[in-house]
Amino acid sequence: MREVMTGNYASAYGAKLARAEVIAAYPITPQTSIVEKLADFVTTGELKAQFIPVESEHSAMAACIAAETAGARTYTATSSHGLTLMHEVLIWASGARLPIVMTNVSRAMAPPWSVWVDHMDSIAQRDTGWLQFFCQSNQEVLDTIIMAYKVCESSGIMLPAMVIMDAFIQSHTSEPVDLPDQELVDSFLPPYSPDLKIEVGKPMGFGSLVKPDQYMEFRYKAMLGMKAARDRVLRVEREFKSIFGREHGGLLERYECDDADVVLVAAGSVAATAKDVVDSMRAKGHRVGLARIRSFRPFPHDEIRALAGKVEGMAVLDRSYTFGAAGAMFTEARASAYSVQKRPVMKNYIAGLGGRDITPRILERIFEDIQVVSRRGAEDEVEWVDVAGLQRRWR
Amino acid sequence: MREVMTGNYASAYGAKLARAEVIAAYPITPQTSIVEKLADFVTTGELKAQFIPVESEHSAMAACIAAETAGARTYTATSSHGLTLMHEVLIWASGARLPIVMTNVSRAMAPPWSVWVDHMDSIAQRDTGWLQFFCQSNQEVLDTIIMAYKVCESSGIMLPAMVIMDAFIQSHTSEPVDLPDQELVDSFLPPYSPDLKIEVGKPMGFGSLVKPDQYMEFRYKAMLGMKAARDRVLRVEREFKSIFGREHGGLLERYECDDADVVLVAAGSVAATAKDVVDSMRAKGHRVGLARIRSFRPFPHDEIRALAGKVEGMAVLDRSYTFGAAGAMFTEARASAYSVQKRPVMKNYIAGLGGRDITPRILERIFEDIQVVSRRGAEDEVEWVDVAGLQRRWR
Amino acid sequence: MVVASEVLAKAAFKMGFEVSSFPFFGVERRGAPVTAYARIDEHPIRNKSSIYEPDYVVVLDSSLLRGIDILEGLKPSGKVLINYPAGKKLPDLPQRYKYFLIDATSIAAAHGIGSQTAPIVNTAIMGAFAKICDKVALEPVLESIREVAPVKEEENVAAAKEAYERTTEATP
Amino acid sequence: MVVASEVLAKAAFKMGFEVSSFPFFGVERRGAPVTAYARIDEHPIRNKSSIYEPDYVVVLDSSLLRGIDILEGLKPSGKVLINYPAGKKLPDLPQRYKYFLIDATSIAAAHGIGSQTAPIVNTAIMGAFAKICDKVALEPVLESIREVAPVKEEENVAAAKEAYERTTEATP
Amino acid sequence: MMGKPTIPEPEFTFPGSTGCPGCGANLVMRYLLKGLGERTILSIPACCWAVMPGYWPSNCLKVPLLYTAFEATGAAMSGLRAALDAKGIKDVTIVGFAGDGGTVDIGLQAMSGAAERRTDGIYVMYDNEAYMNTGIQRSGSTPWGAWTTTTPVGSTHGFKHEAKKDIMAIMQAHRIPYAATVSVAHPEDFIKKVVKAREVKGFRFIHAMSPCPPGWRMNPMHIVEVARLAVDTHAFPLYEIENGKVRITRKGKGTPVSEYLKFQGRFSHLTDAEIASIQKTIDENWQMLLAKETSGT
Amino acid sequence: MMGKPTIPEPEFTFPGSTGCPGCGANLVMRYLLKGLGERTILSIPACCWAVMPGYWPSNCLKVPLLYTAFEATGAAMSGLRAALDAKGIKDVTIVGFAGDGGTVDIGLQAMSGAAERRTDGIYVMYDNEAYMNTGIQRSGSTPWGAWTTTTPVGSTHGFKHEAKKDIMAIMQAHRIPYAATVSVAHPEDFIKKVVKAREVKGFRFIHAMSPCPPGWRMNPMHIVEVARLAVDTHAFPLYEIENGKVRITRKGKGTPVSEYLKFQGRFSHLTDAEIASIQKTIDENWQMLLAKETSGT
Amino acid sequence: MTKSYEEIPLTPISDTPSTINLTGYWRVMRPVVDKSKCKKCTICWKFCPDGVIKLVDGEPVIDLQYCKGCGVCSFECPAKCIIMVKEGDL
Amino acid sequence: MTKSYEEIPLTPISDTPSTINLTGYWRVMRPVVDKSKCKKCTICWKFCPDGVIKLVDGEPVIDLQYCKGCGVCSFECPAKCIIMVKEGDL
Ligand SMILES: Cc1ncc(C[n+]2csc(CCOP(=O)(O)OP(=O)(O)O)c2C)c(N)n1
Ligand SMILES: Cc1ncc(C[n+]2csc(CCOP(=O)(O)OP(=O)(O)O)c2C)c(N)n1
Ligand code: SF4
Ligand code: SF4
Ligand code: SF4
Ligand code: SF4
Ligand code: SF4
Ligand code: SF4
Ligand SMILES: [Mg+2]
Ligand SMILES: [Mg+2]
Repeated sequence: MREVMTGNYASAYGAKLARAEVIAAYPITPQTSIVEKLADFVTTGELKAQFIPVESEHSAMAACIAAETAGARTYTATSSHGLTLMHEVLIWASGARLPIVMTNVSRAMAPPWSVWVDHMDSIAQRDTGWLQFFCQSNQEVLDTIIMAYKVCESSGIMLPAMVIMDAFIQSHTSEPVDLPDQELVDSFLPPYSPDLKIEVGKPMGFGSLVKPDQYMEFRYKAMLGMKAARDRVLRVEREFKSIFGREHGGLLERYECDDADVVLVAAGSVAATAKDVVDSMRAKGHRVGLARIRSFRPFPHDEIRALAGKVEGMAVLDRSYTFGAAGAMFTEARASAYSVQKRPVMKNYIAGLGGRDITPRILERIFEDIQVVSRRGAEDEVEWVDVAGLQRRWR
Repeated sequence: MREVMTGNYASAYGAKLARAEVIAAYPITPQTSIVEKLADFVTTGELKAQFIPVESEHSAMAACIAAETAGARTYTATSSHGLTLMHEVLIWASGARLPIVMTNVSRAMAPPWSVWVDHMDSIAQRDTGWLQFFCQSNQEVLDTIIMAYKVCESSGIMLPAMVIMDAFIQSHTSEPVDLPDQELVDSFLPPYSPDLKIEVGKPMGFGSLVKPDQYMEFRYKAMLGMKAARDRVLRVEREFKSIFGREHGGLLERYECDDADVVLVAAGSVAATAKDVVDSMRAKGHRVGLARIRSFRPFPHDEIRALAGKVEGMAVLDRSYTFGAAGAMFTEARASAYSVQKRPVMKNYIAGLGGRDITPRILERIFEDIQVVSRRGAEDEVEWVDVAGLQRRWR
Repeated sequence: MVVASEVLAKAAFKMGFEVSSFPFFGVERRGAPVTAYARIDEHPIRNKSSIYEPDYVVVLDSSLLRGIDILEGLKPSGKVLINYPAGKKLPDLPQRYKYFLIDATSIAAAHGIGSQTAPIVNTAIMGAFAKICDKVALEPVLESIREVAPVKEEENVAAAKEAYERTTEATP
Repeated sequence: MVVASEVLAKAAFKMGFEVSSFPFFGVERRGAPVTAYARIDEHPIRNKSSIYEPDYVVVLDSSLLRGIDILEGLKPSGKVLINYPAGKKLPDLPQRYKYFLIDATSIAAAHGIGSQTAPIVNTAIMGAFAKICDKVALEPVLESIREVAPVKEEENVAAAKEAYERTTEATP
Repeated sequence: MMGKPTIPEPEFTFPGSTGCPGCGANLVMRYLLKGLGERTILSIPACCWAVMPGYWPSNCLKVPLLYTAFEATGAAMSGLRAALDAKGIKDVTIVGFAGDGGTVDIGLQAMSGAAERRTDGIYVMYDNEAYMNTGIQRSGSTPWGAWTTTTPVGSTHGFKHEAKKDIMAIMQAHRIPYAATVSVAHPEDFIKKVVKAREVKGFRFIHAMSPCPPGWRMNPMHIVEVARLAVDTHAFPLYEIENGKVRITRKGKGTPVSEYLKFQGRFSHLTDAEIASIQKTIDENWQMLLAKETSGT
Repeated sequence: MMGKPTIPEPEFTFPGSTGCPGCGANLVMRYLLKGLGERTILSIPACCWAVMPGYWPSNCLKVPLLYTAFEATGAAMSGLRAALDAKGIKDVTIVGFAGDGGTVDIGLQAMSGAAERRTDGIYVMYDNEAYMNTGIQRSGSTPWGAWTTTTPVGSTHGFKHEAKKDIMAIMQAHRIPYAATVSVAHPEDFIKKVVKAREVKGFRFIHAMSPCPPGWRMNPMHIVEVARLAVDTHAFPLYEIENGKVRITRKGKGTPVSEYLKFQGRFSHLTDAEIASIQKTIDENWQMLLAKETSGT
Repeated sequence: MTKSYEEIPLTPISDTPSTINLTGYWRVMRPVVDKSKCKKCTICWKFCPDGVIKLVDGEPVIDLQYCKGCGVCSFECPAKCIIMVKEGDL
Repeated sequence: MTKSYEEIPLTPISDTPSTINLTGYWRVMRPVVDKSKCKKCTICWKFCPDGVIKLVDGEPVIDLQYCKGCGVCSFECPAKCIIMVKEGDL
């Protein structure tokens, strides 16, 4: 059934359809309506789940970790300061190999205080061992939550996943979303049953101290899990499509990339807008394309590399900036394409921080710029877009 | 005066010589002796400072932020779980443009619980906007703390800095350290006096809410600060050398790189060991070199690029691993060298996680491997070193 | 405001359109002005940026006419719907647009929606909008109101109906 | 243990050597065995890895002889110093090394260092080590003990001196 | 009836705050600063009051203000105090000013730490009994029976089923030198306690009841009346604890609690039995407070 | 004198833990599990007890154990309980077992949250009065006058100058159904209280005094004696709080506190005047406890 | 109006009185004082959450640029001499 | 002995009794029970921090593989029949 709903509601429905058994969450703008909706589901009895009203996000994640260790499917949602407050225990969750699924409504970090979108919060978790999926539509949010459980709960993977959407632009935007039938979801996603869980009668200690002679092997196994996730994301999405008739593009969604001279690489809501821009520019005869990083973790290494072998210019748009380096998507895309024989010119565009709107016009100018630069070579590899006080006009 | 002391004591002396005015810290292995020594200094009156015995690392950083905003030079030290618990407020400190200096004794993250070295904790803070200096000797720890204040307190920079050393291998290793005279340090490092601080009579609000129409400009300014830090690190080190007669290699220390065919890129204590290996291999006629990433933030972008233009192979050793990507040093080094015309083969070696010892023998084998690979091309771009169960023997 | 755009989106969706509606909002404060946008199209809507060149502008609080330039970017063919006290003279506004007025505040108050000091005009105004908009009809708007209204469904529906009836064109 | 290696490093440093000493240690527990390393050289020491082929092995707790292979990696010319109860027979050990014994526990206890149940043998053993090591002499060891000992400086110094005197070579 | 103002006239806030019409927290700040005066530095975490000064560069306060992370108020107080101590500045009052959620939930630990290490400062918690800035979610300070968006009224259960955390008792257990409850309905008592607190050295705590029209689903014009009823019904008694000694500063009339509840939409779903149970709890708490006053602890 | 054991015989720990010789915390665990039995799940944050089971794969416990982050014990309890509830498992006791630092400092908030949301479980704090696992740093539970490595005895000031946090009073203020102090010197009383706590529903708290030879700078053989003296001198009174009612379970002899202090090197620097002041505080606290018992609150 | 990055401080430091926010626009109801009935008791002044009532010779003067129309003054006035009227009316 | 990554679980789950740690090696002093004086009161058993005393027919038997030699049993024994002797002596 198709219904108009916000990204936040889509998220709540995703958790409900996945039959999350334990939900622990703490409010933060703009995530609140996810939690409110879930509290509603639980109160009305529509969802049979334990709702833990924790006193902080650190505790939200810690409670999820404990519940998941005891074999319950868990869910939480947060944003920005909440996400970063979880940082320590995010690392915990992946080290403990727990397939927790969480929504992060990506929002800028303070100071300056801001409740609007940018990806710094999510990007700053790139080293925590979580899978990270950036979504572009509310439908994708819902579908990805369901798929994420299936991807992560596989015994070869057993890692947590973060489903990311943009503050307000997605969380509070209403658009039509197809709500799949519960029975279909149930057939797609079986109940969670881990090989080992904490339970009475089995006196095991979960998470012990390990000496230097053995620690590394545990990390190696986690690496294998994340590696296996690449394939599994694709396989699960194929299965999803066969049941629900939809797909969202695997690790790297390619839109009009086949014959493109230049492509824009981006993640999140801006990628949706960019599709319009690609269409309009193609209509004017420009061979442009969009490569949307859907899975930032695992990073679409091979896909970026393959694409880099075919195009002349890659404009990488980052909605965050890593001080002392560059945009993270840019850095990682460059690293992936490093060994490509004939590399494209790659340029980083930092845009849309703290909720600054990224308009079609801006995207068009980015395409125009990369077209020029891919011929001429980049002067400056990283350019900040639409900053007041700089010469260049973008709007 | 030269004295034998541990890295932790060198750190405490660094803070003392820099005349830190407020110290807020929470104990964690293997950082504790830093704090204990400082508590001692304060108790004996050797250091006039306010010592705040906070109840968590989150509060340690929050207290430093408040004290620094009020114009006090602050210091703290932590490790692993403590550092990651600070994550949210680390981002705060850089956004608030506060030149706090902190020592992080880099230690592996749980689970598995481990108190031994690896760099995951530090690397996971790479997006927080802090300067990050990896040290290889206790002397460097002490000197870098003093220099870090001078670098960061400059009005064009005003960003916090993390001075990093390896758990136990540095924190608890005793080696000779030259303790500079207080007067010399005072002449090098003037008292902290920020342009604006919170004070009675000036009713200003520090850290307000900023709308999307203005947020990005604040981030842009922080980027400029970090950019300016590149030069300033070098300038301050030159000045330091002119007074104290020592230097530590700028952003990227190059050891025997001038005519090297292959180089090892590494950070932390292992780089010191690697120098011995470079010497011994050179003695056997191998043209090998070491490039030590001393400043991971700002990343030595230009230096890596320049070096990449001259060598055939680069072995990047990461003492941490980013799941779903690769070692962070590797990723960033590749990104930096992307646009170099004739790129070297670059390969990532993941080694020494959770305190696993990286012996000279292992480093030698890495050199041998990169020599082979740089001729033949890398089969696998990332290789885990010394993992039990894998074919390859490294010891 | 947010509710109004949601009602609109749902109504258009019922009529077979693809829709997308979103608020520009931050920290919600009762009283403070907010903006919301809605897009209606035959094709799926992908553009997630704000709307700079609207076809319609709906003003829920006439005091805004004194402040911000509410007409910024409005297309030449654009229509403007204003919640305006009945009988009061319209201020100076550019002649090139079509203006429609509705005293949604009074209607909402009369139907007991919101409090006396702060009547909630969201639903009434959407009734009026159904009148002036080519893409949405009254029935789906009323249906959407029924779905969205947390309380007093029928009062809201009645208010929307009344507003639909009483919307009038005006020239400034 | 840690203290012992620190004393050693300081002493060697006083004699003009470059030094580096470090414990392998994690979570300290009184009683649990720990290992510490020290390097002494004419040149600055850069190697930060553990020592796998030592020149000397010092065993503070003779019960370890039953457990771990304490001689693993010891160079052919290596010397072994063991804190061993006076008069007790040495267990089977490979003949190729030189062994030295000292009853540091009794000496420490006699000088009232540590508690009766757990005498601290760090300083005594270093006195003994000064006897067998080519690189460090007794005086700098005593000086370092004075610097490092948190309490009972002179008792520690006396214990070290006595140990120096009473260290004897033994063949297993 | 014509009279002189019963509270100090100088204002330390500007008009133009972005608080809702009838925001009780606005009054709390007004009275607080009247009591403290200019030589005050505030530290405010995430909460309604972090927004109320307005978007940058707007500021409705006439004293310096440090915005801090949500959970960090206590730590920020310690940091500010330490910096002033380092500079030898002695005559400044450091104030942490936080909401109930930022105090009894996510900020409890930092506050407790500051109290334990005896940070010299005043911690003020304005209590609107929920997370309001994020749109009315339950906090540990939300009273039993209240509707919030995370304690919705539904079929399986509904409204909040846990008691309000007794933060005053928790702070009393910290053995701080001064703690007091204050109400916007009694500004004279409010300011008197603030002035008293200002003169004490060490960690001090002020618990300010702060009605919130949207959060409590009530007409803004009733906020003072509701605050008054909270005192009169003993739902929010006024008292202070000086060096452990409890003293009730206003006994209240013992009006039935239903009088207090009826103004507030958040309680409108309650049955008579539920209201009676609230009354019972309030009576018990009141007896306990009286007992504490008598026993002097 | 020959007799039957006065405490249950079954052991739920294996020998071979890596606790120091004479570790009081080892005894605390032994007694606790004797009282709780097998149908128990433990959650332990960073602390000595996170190390004592041994390096992987060693485990000295016969009940399941979840290691958690240092500050997260309360949250882990809630998570475990929620998972069991989701699975319909009812007869398992969830236990959070943490050190004093992990409870009164960095874990206070998570514990307070768990108490507020009435998580059904028992929180046990073993109190060795400092951060021992990291080598004897002060905690909020370190008593006034004690040496630790971060409260060294020096010229400008020295030893800890802040009072020990009264965590029992703090938990009482949380209005939990059951709280009790226990001591390794009184295993029968200890286990009786644990058994009682096990039968209560809701959040329960147990405060276990846990001598630590290296941290207290004392001879390991004296740990039980020292714990006994703590009770006898009223330095650590034994009592319980059931639904708010205080009941002292052992009055103690009122032995002078110096008897207790003298075994411990951490107090050896204290002057007679300082010891007298400790005595005074202890007497006051004891009087307060008696008053609480009398007034029933 | 977005300011150039050069014109702003390093971090958002707010130093402009909030009187730039004309919160009077928010008002739906407006308080009107019937001066003839006013007893000059200062109670309205005391309880105005936004502090927008000035006392001029003891008499309340409401700053309508900022008054948000909450009605507290009206409800609290013992003389019932402040009435709330709809904005736009009268 | 380092295990191959294939032989270990996903995360360190400890299921091996700690009896693999022969903590008896730590001992400096050893408790010796004078059975003749023992009253079988079980007090030593009760207070042994490491639980290494077994009661065999009511009589304490110390497992010296694990006893750490803390001396608590010795101090607490009301009959003073446990004496601590230096390891290696006797
Ligand atoms: C770590 C973190 N989690 C969540 C938030 C979101 N947040 C901001 S204000 C707020 C509510 C504050 O509630 P309270 O302290 O009661 O103050 P009030 O808003 O009610 O005035 C929340 C949940 C945040 N800023 N930081
Ligand atoms: C976030 C974080 N900070 C610090 C630590 C380091 N740490 C581990 S155990 C410990 C001391 C615990 O003290 P307590 O809770 O009293 O238990 P004890 O060790 O005394 O038994 C500390 C500080 C940590 N693991 N995590
Ligand atoms: S939500 Fe409540 S507390 Fe917040 S500003 Fe509005 S009235 Fe004040
Ligand atoms: S340090 Fe103390 S608490 Fe920790 S294991 Fe040793 S005796 Fe037990
Ligand atoms: S209506 Fe409200 S804001 Fe306006 S003057 Fe009266 S009390 Fe003040
Ligand atoms: S409250 Fe009423 S009577 Fe008193 S001063 Fe104000 S308007 Fe006049
Ligand atoms: S010495 Fe200690 S460990 Fe050994 S049996 Fe006696 S009490 Fe137990
Ligand atoms: S305590 Fe002494 S008397 Fe009692 S059983 Fe043990 S050894 Fe025998
Ligand atoms: Mg609140
Ligand atoms: Mg402790």
